[in-house]
Amino acid sequence: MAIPVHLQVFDGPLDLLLHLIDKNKVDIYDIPIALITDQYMEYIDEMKRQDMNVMSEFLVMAATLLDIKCRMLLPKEVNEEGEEEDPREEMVRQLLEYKMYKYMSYELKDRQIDADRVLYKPQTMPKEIEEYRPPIDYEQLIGDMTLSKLNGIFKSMMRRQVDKIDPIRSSFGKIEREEIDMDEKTSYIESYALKHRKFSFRNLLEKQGSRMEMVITFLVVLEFMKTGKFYVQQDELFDDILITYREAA
Amino acid sequence: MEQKKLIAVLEAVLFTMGDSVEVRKLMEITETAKEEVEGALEVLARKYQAEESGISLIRLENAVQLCTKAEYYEYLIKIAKAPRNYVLSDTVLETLSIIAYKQPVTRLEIEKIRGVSCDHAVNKLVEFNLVRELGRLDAPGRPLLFGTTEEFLRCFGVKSLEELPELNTDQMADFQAEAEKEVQLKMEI
Amino acid sequence: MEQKKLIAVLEAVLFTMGDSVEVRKLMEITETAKEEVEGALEVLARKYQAEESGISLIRLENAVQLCTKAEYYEYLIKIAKAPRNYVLSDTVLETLSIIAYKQPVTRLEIEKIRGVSCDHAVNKLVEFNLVRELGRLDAPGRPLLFGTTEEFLRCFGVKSLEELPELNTDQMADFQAEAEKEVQLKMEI
Repeated sequence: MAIPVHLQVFDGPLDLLLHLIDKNKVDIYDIPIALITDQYMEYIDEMKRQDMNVMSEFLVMAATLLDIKCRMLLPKEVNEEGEEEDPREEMVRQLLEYKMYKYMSYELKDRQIDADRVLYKPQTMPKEIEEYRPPIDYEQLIGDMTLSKLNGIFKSMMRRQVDKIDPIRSSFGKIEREEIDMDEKTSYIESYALKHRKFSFRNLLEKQGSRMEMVITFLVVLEFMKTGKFYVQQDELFDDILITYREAA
Repeated sequence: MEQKKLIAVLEAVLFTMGDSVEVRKLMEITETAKEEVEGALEVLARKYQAEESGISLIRLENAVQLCTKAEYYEYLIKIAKAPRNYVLSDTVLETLSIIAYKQPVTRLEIEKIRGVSCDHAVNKLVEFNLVRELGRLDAPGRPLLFGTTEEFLRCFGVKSLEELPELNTDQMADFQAEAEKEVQLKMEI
Repeated sequence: MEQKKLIAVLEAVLFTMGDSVEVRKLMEITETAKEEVEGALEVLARKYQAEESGISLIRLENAVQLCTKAEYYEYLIKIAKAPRNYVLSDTVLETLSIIAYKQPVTRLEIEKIRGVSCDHAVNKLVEFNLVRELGRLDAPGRPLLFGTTEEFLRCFGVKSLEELPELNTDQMADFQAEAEKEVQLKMEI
């Protein structure tokens, strides 16, 4: 039975980074990138089983850390003003900003505890007055809104919803498994070769229905080349490939 | 408990309850004898009698309650009568347009389109009487269905919902076709 | 209107409404200039500061509201319903603090600072009525802008957004000094 290991949960990659910096008692402005990167990667390793959605954000940071680590090993880059650039600069800025808001959130928490001790009063309108239902000034409420403007709002919203869908990934559609029998394909190609003796690779591919079938055909041709059954020849780059069947081999 | 503190506690309790509170209950909360509570209530009542106070302490059998002095009702009436000058925020308008064109519609469907919670906007629209509950959808959780009101038709100068045609099925089909052309995918809008 | 009467009217209105009332509204119903209303509110606030008073006047941006004094919480809680206590996780609090200090702010900006998606946190905050949509940014995709609500001010005992605990350059310098003091390892890559 596997022993469940409880990892400390971090609120995103910056949170983890701050924790590591804090744990190692190092200066945020002078982060020992190599050390922190190693520890960071170690943590991610242990996290592997977690939700991939969460992981991706940690991985982006890992890539950034490794990039910085690489750049630290290279000669220092110099900017337009001739100053040496520290590859860590951008990350330090981001970390400090995050740290600031994290700190403010503790401050807010303290205030909330104090403010929670204050109570309010429900509305107690005398009965005589309660009967006056405040009228709504519709003319003012609607303003210069018209039906066609409302329609425009709806349209732009529907468009936004369409835009939100990632056009690349959503067009992948469903990946279906296609069953192609390798042996069947091999004997088919061999009989085709026997019949034609000398034939064009393109013609052979054109007879294949799906992309998967083409891939298999290509693999079979490669296999026959290796065993010497096929002799292939191409006169020019991107030209058609001529295949000759060699029985004796 | 010191009397000053006792008075303050009683005021805080009566204020936050709004309603009447039994003297016995006040004794319990403050762990104080009846005479002391009664004494403190008297001081409190006298304090409110001052001209510059708008509230007063009234006695009801064995209970006490804070209430507004009747002479200031006219100002409360002014507040109650004042037409509320609200405007429809972007958020509320967007929600209204979804309800208008997709009714009957549930909160969940609205949230799917807008990508954010819509409770506040829907409540506002119901309060403005532009939107009303139409019943419940026969689905798990029996969610409420919303639609527009007669007031909505009046406000937008529409005679009936059929007159809202522009963006019904045709337009939706257009969007869908457009979207499909763009991203080559089938989508349910 | 005589100041004593004005004070009484304001007290009566604030007491009755329970909720926050805008100063502008108070000026309207009393037909009084801003300075006079503000002056009367100040007198009222001072009156409540007295030891024997259990309530106090708080400011929320351009509105005022009556509430109980925090020191009587123990007594009140024996009888009154506990105030809505939002339990905000660290994630949600961090998101809230970013919204509070950077408003109006889009989700994308929040995500850039936190390095993680913030949809869930923002939705929770909108649900708690601590954050609201302020409109849309005039940029591609017209992203929603978020800001804090009056409930936020109440919930965190802040009078106005300007009163938020400041985080200035000094504090940043402190962070730095702190960090430097802690450095025990000097490591070369």
